Amino acid sequence: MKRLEVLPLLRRESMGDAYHVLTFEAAVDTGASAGQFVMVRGAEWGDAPLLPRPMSYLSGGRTPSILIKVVGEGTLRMARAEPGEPFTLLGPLGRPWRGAHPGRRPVLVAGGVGVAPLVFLARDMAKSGLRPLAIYGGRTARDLPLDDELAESCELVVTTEDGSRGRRGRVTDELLERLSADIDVFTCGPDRMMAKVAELCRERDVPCAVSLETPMACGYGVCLGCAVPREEGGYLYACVDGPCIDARQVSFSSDSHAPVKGAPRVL
Amino acid sequence: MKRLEVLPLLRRESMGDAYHVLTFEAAVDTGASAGQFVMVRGAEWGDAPLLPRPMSYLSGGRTPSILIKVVGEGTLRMARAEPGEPFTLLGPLGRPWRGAHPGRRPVLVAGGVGVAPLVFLARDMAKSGLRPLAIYGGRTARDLPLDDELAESCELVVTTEDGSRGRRGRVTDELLERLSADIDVFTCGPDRMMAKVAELCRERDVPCAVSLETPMACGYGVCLGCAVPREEGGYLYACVDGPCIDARQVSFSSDSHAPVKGAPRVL
Amino acid sequence: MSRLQVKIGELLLHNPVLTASGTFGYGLEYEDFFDVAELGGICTKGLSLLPRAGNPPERICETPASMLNAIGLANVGVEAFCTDKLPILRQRGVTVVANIFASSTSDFVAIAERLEREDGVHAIELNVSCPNVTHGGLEFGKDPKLAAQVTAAVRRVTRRPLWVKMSPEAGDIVAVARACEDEGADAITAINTIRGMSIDVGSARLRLANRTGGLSGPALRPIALRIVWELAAAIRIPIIGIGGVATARDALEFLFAGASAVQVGTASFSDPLAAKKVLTGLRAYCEDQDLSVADLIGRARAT
Amino acid sequence: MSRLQVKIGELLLHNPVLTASGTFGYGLEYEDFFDVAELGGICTKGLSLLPRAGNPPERICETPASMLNAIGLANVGVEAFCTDKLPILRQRGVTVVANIFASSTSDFVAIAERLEREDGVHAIELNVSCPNVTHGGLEFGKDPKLAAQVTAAVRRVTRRPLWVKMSPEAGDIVAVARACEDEGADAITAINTIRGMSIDVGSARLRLANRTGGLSGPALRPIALRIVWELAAAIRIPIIGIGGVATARDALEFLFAGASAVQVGTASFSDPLAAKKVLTGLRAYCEDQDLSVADLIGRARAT
Ligand SMILES: Cc1cc2nc3c(=O)[nH]c(=O)nc-3n(C[C@H](O)[C@H](O)[C@H](O)COP(=O)(O)OP(=O)(O)OC[C@H]3O[C@@H](n4cnc5c(N)ncnc54)[C@H](O)[C@@H]3O)c2cc1C
Ligand SMILES: Cc1cc2nc3c(=O)[nH]c(=O)nc-3n(C[C@H](O)[C@H](O)[C@H](O)COP(=O)(O)OP(=O)(O)OC[C@H]3O[C@@H](n4cnc5c(N)ncnc54)[C@H](O)[C@@H]3O)c2cc1C
Ligand SMILES: Cc1cc2nc3c(=O)[nH]c(=O)nc-3n(C[C@H](O)[C@H](O)[C@H](O)COP(=O)(O)O)c2cc1C
Ligand SMILES: Cc1cc2nc3c(=O)[nH]c(=O)nc-3n(C[C@H](O)[C@H](O)[C@H](O)COP(=O)(O)O)c2cc1C
Ligand code: FES
Ligand code: FES
Repeated sequence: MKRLEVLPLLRRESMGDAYHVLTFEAAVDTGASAGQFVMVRGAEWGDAPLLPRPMSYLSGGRTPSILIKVVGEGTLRMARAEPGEPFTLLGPLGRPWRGAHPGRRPVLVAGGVGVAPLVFLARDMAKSGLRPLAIYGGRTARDLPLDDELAESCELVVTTEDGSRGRRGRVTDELLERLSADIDVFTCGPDRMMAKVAELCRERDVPCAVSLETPMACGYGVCLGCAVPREEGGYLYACVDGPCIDARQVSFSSDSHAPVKGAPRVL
Repeated sequence: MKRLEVLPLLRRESMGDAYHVLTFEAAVDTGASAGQFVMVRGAEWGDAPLLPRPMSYLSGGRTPSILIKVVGEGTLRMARAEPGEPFTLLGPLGRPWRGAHPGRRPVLVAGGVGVAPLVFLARDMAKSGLRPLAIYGGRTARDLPLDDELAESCELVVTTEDGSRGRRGRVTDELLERLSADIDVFTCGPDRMMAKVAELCRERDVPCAVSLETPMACGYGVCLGCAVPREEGGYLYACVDGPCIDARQVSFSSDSHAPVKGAPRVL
Repeated sequence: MSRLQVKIGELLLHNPVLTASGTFGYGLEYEDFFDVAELGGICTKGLSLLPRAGNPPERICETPASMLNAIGLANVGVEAFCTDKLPILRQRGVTVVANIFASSTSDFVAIAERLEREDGVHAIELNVSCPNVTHGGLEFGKDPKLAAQVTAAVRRVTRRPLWVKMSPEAGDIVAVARACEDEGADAITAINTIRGMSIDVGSARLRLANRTGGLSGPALRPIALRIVWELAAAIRIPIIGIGGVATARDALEFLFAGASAVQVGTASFSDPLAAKKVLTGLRAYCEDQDLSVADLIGRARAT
Repeated sequence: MSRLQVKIGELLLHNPVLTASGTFGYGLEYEDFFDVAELGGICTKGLSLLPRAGNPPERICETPASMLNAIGLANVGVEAFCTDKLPILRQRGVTVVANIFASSTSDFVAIAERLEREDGVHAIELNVSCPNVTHGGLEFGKDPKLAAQVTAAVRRVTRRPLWVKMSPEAGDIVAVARACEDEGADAITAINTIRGMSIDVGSARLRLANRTGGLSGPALRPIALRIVWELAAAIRIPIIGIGGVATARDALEFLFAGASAVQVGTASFSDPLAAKKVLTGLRAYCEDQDLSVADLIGRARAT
């Protein structure tokens, strides 16, 4: 059951300027599963930024944590928060990752900050004796904040676009090489990356779960702001039909008007 | 000359929940005189609160300080600021207190947070060998944040409305008793208090300088928001004609439409 | 009559705090948070004759102290509402205001007729002011004649309390409200959103696929409050104030300006308990001041 | 032509960043901060035929991401402007746009005629959209006929570039702008403030003595941007975008929507260097992208 709580920030760990892990102190277990998300807002933000920000759980339990990437005003404030600062957390929300298909090797394909729900998943898998392959990519070596955490529970392959770490190129290049009929893909990252991963999997008939990211106002199905085109027509709502969902349900192509999500801010 | 600077908060001293002294660290001397003010805004406030807040200097020099009373969102944020937090300061602005009239005993009449520019003035006077009388009033004993500072350089008389410290009653009761032809009055506090002080002084032909408080947007004469009715008709602008001004120039009575300034917030 | 009760025409609300259409779903999504029946009422997501899928994404974006939305009136349709949602609301004792929308007068009438067959719809709110659809929408709400025509037509098919929701984009909003009053509206809801736009500078593209979206949230409050003030001087039927209400303080602003009740909208996104907190704060205020809500209405007009 | 230059009709501005009327005094108060001649131009406080004292206090209050003002067009009058302020501005090489206001067409003409005798007035901006005065003001700006009439009358007495400033409260703002264009306006400034209200809940009194005031600041930006977008599709003369511009990013939003220049208003209160910073940021953007301002205008319309 989702709960609304005001929780103090327990600690903030920076990974360079852009990435921070925020850990909160809860009174009771959050009950969050890997893939679910939480709406986060500073309890003292006043009128702006107005809306809470959706963030995937990096971990649940009594000390839930999130990984944030600074892209705008809301994440900037989170990146400046000091321990003790109160935050309003509404969660757990949305659908978690589905279970792994027995007999298939789980492959986690992560882009940048999309790694958070996959670290949570990898840890769960490790507990149940699985050792997934993780393909983790970013623009540069600095865009791979949780590589160590992935390495703990996965076989890790890293890619960077500028070649500053691991293989030069994209996660999809790596995936293409490793694509075989007996894998089971879970992916989270920029829209275009997920679209490409989904396409590759579909071609080979490999099961693929994606975690949708879209602007959200409420997080629990009332604003209808988080629409994502559905493959069979109409719309899915990322907050209640997702964020974790079978890639074949999603139409990744029709998003022609919208700004490119995750594009770096110029100014 | 007024300067716009981003300065880190050096320290914040609380006097109960409502009153705080904020001290900033400047690179050069502020050049502020007693009675002048500074427009203060958190450098990271974003879009709201939007406008900087006018605050009298409690002290100038290299470590300028202000005394704030929490009345709304802006002062609340100031009251929560931690050392190191950057603030934008624009000052010194406005007209300082005039010089004391030779041969007259300075009497400083302060209400609540209005004490700040009078402490600055009292310290200056003490340096030049004067020992003013200070009449300092508040609703309760908790509304007299800088009594010790006044006591250092003045003969101090305290009043509270509930009798919890000093004389029960108002500063004007005390002033009435001490009113003699050879005093020289400087006053800052709630509008109604200043109006009453001004009236008493006028009746006895005692010189009286007031420090005007009114909402301000710019602080340097362009928005024309800080109008105060002028005794001879038309308007004064508190930020450039004041804040410190001869009480006889001000018409204290015609402010019938405006909300009562300094009225406590209900919710 | 309890302190908090308020009459909107013939309809007695147990308190003046409602939730705004489109910001509270069908009222069933808040179970985990509080008992929705405690509120004065809820306005449903705008209901159309047939289900609507809504606009393509992006549908929302944040703006200073506000947000833009171009949902495009995605909704389950009046039929599904009556069969799937209303029975549960009825059973829980929720006061339901059905917000309805159509692109023709005859469709407005058809929706109202369908609702007429159901118990548990306490009032109908005509949305003649939605900025996010190509047909109908704003056009009805900007023109006194069209607004009056829709009001009159729906009035003929229902005896239920009839509220008409104003667009702030009408050149003469007082004329629109008066025209609706003359045709038998029981209350005026003010206001719906104002159209705005936002551009992502990085990609030089519009943030919303629909190009424009309706502005809501605290930024709208001063405008909404001014309009409520103007309407309160011009019409005799009650006004429901709406626009940026997030706290009891905001609700009091609207009551003092002349509104008889308020609706909480966007604030529910920042805090699902917002409406409940507004109610709690209002109750505390009334008890503290030993006043009833009726005493508060129009209080700032006297001074 | 440098990257930043932009033509507003016949007038060549060395960059597209101006300051908004009423938020920058007469341009002389910023000496301590920066060289005002660096800007594309400044719009003076609204000038009337005779000096005006303005409205009683309170004149301003803060609202969410915005403020309300009801200054009531306090100003020194056109005569004092010409004798006391203009000579200094001229000497410093500042590009001056004289914002003028009157409650009758003949007074508008009289002010324009007085300015005609002076050098150093680079354009005239007709404020037909001030919400804070009892006579004239908003009435001119809401009605295409009246706006056209004032434009035509002033057009006859001056060959100077003539800008007309739009009110967002016009029911049909496109019609107003077109009417002004038809009568020979050289540019449209969009937008002036929208009327709002605020109530002090503690005392149950209106915050502003004038009751209502004009809403300005970031909260207005999405609305202003939408109006600029609409106008850019409907008129051929250039548009000056205004409303909540505080950073180069905001200025780019307006340029991308179709504005040829922007004015920085309320932002100067939060930061007296705001206009200068917008200019610096814009220059950096153009250099970085190797584009000129002309390339930016209407950029979001293509996609
Ligand atoms: C289910 C879900 C889980 C998410 N998990 C994480 C996470 O674990 N870590 C993390 O850093 N981010 C995550 N995001 C994205 C995060 O919500 C946005 O980055 C954040 O809301 C931006 O807020 P801001 O105020 O900093 O930026 P804004 O100023 O609001 O926007 C900056 C940029 O981010 C884009 N943006 C805004 N909201 C979203 C959004 N909801 N999703 C994607 N892009 C958006 C805008 O279009 C704009 O380009 C998640 C989003 C969703 C929907
Ligand atoms: C020259 C000058 C010097 C001042 N010096 C001090 C000082 O040394 N210490 C101090 O605590 N305060 C001082 N003030 C008052 C201070 O500026 C306000 O209390 C502050 O702006 C309120 O901001 P807020 O966001 O907390 O409250 P808001 O939410 O903005 O307003 C809360 C209440 O304060 C009133 N208010 C708002 N602005 C002002 C204002 N400028 N003056 C008076 N009342 C206002 C409002 O009407 C409202 O009732 C001074 C004001 C002026 C003009
Ligand atoms: C996401 C969203 C959807 C909305 N949908 C509707 C609707 O279906 N019908 C309607 O009359 N108003 C709709 N509105 C307008 C609100 O009911 C309300 O009038 C407006 O948001 C202003 O109030 P607020 O500032 O409290 O949100 C919607 C608003 C939002 C934010
Ligand atoms: C204090 C104040 C005074 C103003 N005075 C005038 C004026 O005299 N003439 C005018 O045309 N506009 C006036 N305006 C409107 C601004 O020029 C501008 O159109 C409006 O504030 C929106 O821009 P902003 O959000 O950048 O402030 C005034 C605005 C403010 C805040
Ligand atoms: S975020 Fe509101 S419906 Fe999905
Ligand atoms: S505060 Fe702007 S003119 Fe005085």
